[in-house]
Amino acid sequence: MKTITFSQATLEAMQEEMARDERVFVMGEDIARQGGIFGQFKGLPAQFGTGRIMDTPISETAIVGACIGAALAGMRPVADMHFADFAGVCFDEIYNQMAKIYYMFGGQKPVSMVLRAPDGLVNQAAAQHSQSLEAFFCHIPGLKVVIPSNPADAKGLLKAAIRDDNPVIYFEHKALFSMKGEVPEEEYVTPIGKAKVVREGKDVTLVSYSMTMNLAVKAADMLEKEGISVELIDLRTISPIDKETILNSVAKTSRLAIAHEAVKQGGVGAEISAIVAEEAIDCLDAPIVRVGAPFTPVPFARPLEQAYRITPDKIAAAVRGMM
Amino acid sequence: MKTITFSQATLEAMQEEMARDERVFVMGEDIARQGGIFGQFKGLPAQFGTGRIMDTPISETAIVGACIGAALAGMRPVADMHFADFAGVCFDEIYNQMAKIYYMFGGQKPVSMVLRAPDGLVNQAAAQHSQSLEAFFCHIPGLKVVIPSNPADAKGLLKAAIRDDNPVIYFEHKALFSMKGEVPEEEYVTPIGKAKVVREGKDVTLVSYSMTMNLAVKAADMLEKEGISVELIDLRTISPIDKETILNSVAKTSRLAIAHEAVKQGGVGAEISAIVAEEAIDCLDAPIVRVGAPFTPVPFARPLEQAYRITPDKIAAAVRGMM
Amino acid sequence: MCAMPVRKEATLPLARYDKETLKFFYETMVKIRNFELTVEKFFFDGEIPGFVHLYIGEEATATGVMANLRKTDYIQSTHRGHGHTIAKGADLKHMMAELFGKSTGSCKGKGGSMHIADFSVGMLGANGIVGGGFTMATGAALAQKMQKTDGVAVAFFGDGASNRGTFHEAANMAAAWKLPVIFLCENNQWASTTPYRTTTSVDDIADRAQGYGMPGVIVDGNDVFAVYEAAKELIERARRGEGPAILECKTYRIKGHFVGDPEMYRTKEEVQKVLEETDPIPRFEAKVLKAKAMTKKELETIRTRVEKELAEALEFARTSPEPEVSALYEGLYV
Amino acid sequence: MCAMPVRKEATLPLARYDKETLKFFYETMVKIRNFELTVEKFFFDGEIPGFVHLYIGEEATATGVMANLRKTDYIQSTHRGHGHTIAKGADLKHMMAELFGKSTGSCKGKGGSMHIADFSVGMLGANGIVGGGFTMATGAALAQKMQKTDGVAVAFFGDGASNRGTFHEAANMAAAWKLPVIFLCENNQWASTTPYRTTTSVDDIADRAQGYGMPGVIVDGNDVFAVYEAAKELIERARRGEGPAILECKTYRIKGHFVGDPEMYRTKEEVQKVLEETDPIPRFEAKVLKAKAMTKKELETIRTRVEKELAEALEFARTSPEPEVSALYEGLYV
Ligand SMILES: Cc1ncc(C[n+]2csc(CCOP(=O)(O)OP(=O)(O)O)c2C)c(N)n1
Ligand SMILES: Cc1ncc(C[n+]2csc(CCOP(=O)(O)OP(=O)(O)O)c2C)c(N)n1
Ligand SMILES: [Mg+2]
Ligand SMILES: [Mg+2]
Repeated sequence: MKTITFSQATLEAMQEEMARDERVFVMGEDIARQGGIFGQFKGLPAQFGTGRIMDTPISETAIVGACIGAALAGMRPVADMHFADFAGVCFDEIYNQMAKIYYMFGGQKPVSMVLRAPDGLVNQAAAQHSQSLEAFFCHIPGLKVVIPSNPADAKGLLKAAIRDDNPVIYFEHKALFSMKGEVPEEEYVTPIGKAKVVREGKDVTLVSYSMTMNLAVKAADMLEKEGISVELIDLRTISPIDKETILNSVAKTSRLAIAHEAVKQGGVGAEISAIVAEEAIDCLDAPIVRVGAPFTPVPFARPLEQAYRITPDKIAAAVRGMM
Repeated sequence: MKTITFSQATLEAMQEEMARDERVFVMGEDIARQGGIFGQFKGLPAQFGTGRIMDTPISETAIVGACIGAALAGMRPVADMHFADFAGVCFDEIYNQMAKIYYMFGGQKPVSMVLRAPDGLVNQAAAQHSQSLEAFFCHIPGLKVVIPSNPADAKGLLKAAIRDDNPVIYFEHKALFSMKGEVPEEEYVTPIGKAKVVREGKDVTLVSYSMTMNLAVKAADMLEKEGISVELIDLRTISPIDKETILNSVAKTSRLAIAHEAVKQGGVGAEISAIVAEEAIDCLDAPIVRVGAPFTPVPFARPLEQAYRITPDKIAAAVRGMM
Repeated sequence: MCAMPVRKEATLPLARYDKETLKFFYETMVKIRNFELTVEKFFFDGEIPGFVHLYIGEEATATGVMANLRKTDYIQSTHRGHGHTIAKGADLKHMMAELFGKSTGSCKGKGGSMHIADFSVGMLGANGIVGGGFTMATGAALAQKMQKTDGVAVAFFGDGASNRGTFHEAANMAAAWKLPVIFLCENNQWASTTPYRTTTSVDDIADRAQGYGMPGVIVDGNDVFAVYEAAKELIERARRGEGPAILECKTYRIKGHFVGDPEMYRTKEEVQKVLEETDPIPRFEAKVLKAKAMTKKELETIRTRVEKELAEALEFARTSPEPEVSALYEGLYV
Repeated sequence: MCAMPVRKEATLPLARYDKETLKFFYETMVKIRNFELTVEKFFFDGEIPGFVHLYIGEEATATGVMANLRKTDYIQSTHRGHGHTIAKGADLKHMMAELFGKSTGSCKGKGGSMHIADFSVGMLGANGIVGGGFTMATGAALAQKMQKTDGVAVAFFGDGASNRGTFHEAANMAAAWKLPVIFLCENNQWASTTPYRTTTSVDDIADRAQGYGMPGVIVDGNDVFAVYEAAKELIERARRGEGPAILECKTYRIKGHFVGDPEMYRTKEEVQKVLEETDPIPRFEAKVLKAKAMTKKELETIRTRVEKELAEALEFARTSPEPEVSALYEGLYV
């Protein structure tokens, strides 16, 4: 094991996959000259050339559309969205083309590409640079959606995403890039579609992902001290959803809470809740509780952004309320 | 009461509101010369001039963006999306501008506009012309989302949407345009944010909206004959959600099913289910069941499209399974 | 830099065309025409469902362009995609079966007319989203450049589609990166119910080429020779690595926007007049016969062959089975 | 139609400028400059959070344009919006308070620098989405046309933003409908870390005007007189109902893309050289003093007034309260 940042972990994934497969290339805004706004592409142009790490025009529809076309013509593109918030600019390309081409054309050729989307709250970036939009993508058949919470998964899931023949949306929380964590020395991939039981527990299942997973861990620590034993699940992939891991856990704990940074209404938590309410309601000894952002755009001012944020306290309070 | 089609009902709403308020105008593709692909704008150009019913270029980002700008400059625009499927083209305008401007700018001016979006399955129109995408919009703070199931609500909700100072997304199912129904002679609006108990019942609450609501009625008829008494709720507005009506009903029936045409994963049904699992789980005597489309794009071939569709049989079977 | 878009006519003497090319022109145009007429009939008979947009009257454009392409070149088509698909060399049987929604269709019945595609001949798909193809063609061209082939990609688009933002983003990217992509405008005067000049701010779409520093060329899109020659020049230029271009083919949409269109926005007479004056097929026949470049007999042989092929395709489509319901759940992921 | 974009210089003799206009020029440019320097300082001090993009070096553009606008005209700004907001006449106190995230800010602290807006002076908002403003400005212009005013709307945009599809859709719609909107390009040579010519396929953004049949004009964006005169002509033309235009102002982004940008993509020397050669404020001073159009004293009086106003704004911002947490839940719907 070695200890590296989340940003470095994604960088290693890119290096290894680009070295392994010369069809892999990246396009995005301000990634070559600068190395990416979070350093996540640093050094790649020197290693692979600006022919494979390409600075694009400010043209998100062309970035995604061109990646789809390049994939159909035999390449394995990685598109960088710069900020996940900009996905709306190319949303037609994402759900009407990228996601549908394989099925709609009867399986002639998959769209083997990855869309990297740095998301989430950081540094009071306000309404248009702070969003967690992953729920949109979970409602789109044909996409796979992964969303790591730590450096090890960041590397393993990015490698898996690049190798996957299907289009994969890779969310990477902006506040995670500087997070350090242990990453195996040897080569590995993290399987897409498999959640991870991060900590076993018996009183309540707490499901989360991305940045919020780390807050959930803190909440679980707090609860543990109060005698509440929390089983922690990191979804890692949010489409397709690993129902089995969730249902197994709920069968054991009889309680379910879900926490994410996105607004609660229509969030991924709703789907997880609905799956359990549909398939395992008899197991439940308490309401299913969701912790998500209030239903507003992300406000700029510090106290408002603070109040908007999910915190370990909020998660812990929600779980406490279920006992 | 008079009996008119859904299409005529929307036409009356437009006529009345355009006559009442000269700031109201419409822009969209092929609406003036042709009267709209479902006849929903027929006669309006003659009555109000092509200065207020405007055929646009094929430029959905400009249509929605220009409507936002016009609203900020004091008009009350109605944008026609032609097919809801195209909303991806202007999705950034929808969630980063239209939905956020009022909040993000501290309430300086609301974006008083309506986006009309004909959606749903009709005539084997296939993957890119058949979608039900309403769930996306329910996850966007700042929008109101209405979705009538019959001519009377179509008229009343469209009038309410045009009068509402907030941005409203108005989904109108393509297969409903030719549906006939009773509509009051006198002037009325249907309040946004209020669901309707369409039929009282005691064994199970069945929540639906749009086209599927009509299938739910048929399913309820079938179930009634089998001795299952169904309380039917037509949501009509899907954001903000009328929790109260749903929770009151579930408190009475102890069972909840939700049916919609959109894919089940991440659909509006998930949110309804999650609300009840969170706030009223103790009332429940059965799992919460969702009926929604399989997780695939809409296929073209008749037998596949048939299998894809929600039907009264499917809804009834789902409800039967809960008893 | 300010370059007027160039108007080009066919200048190559007919004698310089080899027989294979002339045969390809005629066979392809007749194949498209007859295919479309068959589709129209079976749509009205209720056997072909969905949204269907016919290419009748525009055959010279797809044909003249595609005569310059290899199987390994790519095209991105539009909602009006049958002509492109046929001209690119797709098998009629699987095409027709697709339109009928049969399991033997090129998309296994999942796509239909608006989503016809045949990757085996480099036809990367029709599109229900107007303007959806620009950026994908640009990406296919980028791939070819990265793969160091001299392949090209062609993005077909209508006059109406030229107002989508995707046009702009793709054109700029292609020009900035000198990608081998041709933006092929089929200006058929109409975008659905809208005469294109009412919503498009320039007389010629090719005017827009200047805004990207690429050549813009205008031809009579109903003259297969003119299309062929202009496309040849621009495609060869692209193959040499000299970058993208816009080729605008002026043509006319003879049929309604979609099959079943009541066409209340124009008169039958207007259309009839255009057809009589510009129909690319009689024009071709007259020209080659006059120049004695082909004989009546040769033309007839081709027509007979096309009819046979089409009859077989129709038979194949009609007798093929519909997909099993299980197919609904298959093929979402690899 | 093929019209080269026109390059224009300032031609009006200084004597033809009234004193009020000259004062507006100087006061506005100095106000922007000092405001930005203050913001930079308080960002580094940790009092101003978020993403902040400075307008330093580009003052002449906003100033020259806005001198032609009325309070009732609209502008759509960019992520680099302070200069536009100040020049359009916004109150510095509420602006500064917004940047500090205070409840007294023009957006009640909910927007911040990237979402500064002041509808009371027709400033319809900065935008975190590059290219987000084109279509909204077009809509504001449409409204003015429908309301039969002779008002205009100006969409500010960067060289980088010119490659967004929204530019194309808005330009075409505005031209097709002859709307009173000016597309105002601030070509400051850089789009974040990218020299604009590497991702933009033309030398001059104004070249793109031809593709919409509208005038395209290029001026030295660091010469407030040149900007003023060119903008005047195009804005008056728009007021007369003659339609939209593109005005490209060549300028330079003196500071990093955002405050805190390490600027590894260019040298300090390069920037210093440009600043010395083009800084619009000393250029203005030299010109008016030489022509004796203004006195040193007058300039000094203005600078003093600006400093006072700014000091007050700063004091107001710093002493204003942060929003109450309850404000989070307010103001989503009317
Ligand atoms: C993004 C999008 N907007 C609108 C439509 C509806 N639509 C389908 S075809 C068409 C007209 C297209 O005109 P043009 O590009 O000239 O092609 P043509 O039909 O003339 O071949 C329209 C508006 C669509 N399918 N996609
Ligand atoms: C749609 C979108 N894409 C990308 C970005 C990230 N971004 C912010 S500013 C910028 C560069 C803008 O360059 P330009 O338009 O020239 O304006 P300038 O910063 O030079 O004033 C980029 C890429 C964004 N905010 N929005
Ligand atoms: Mg057309
Ligand atoms: Mg710039």
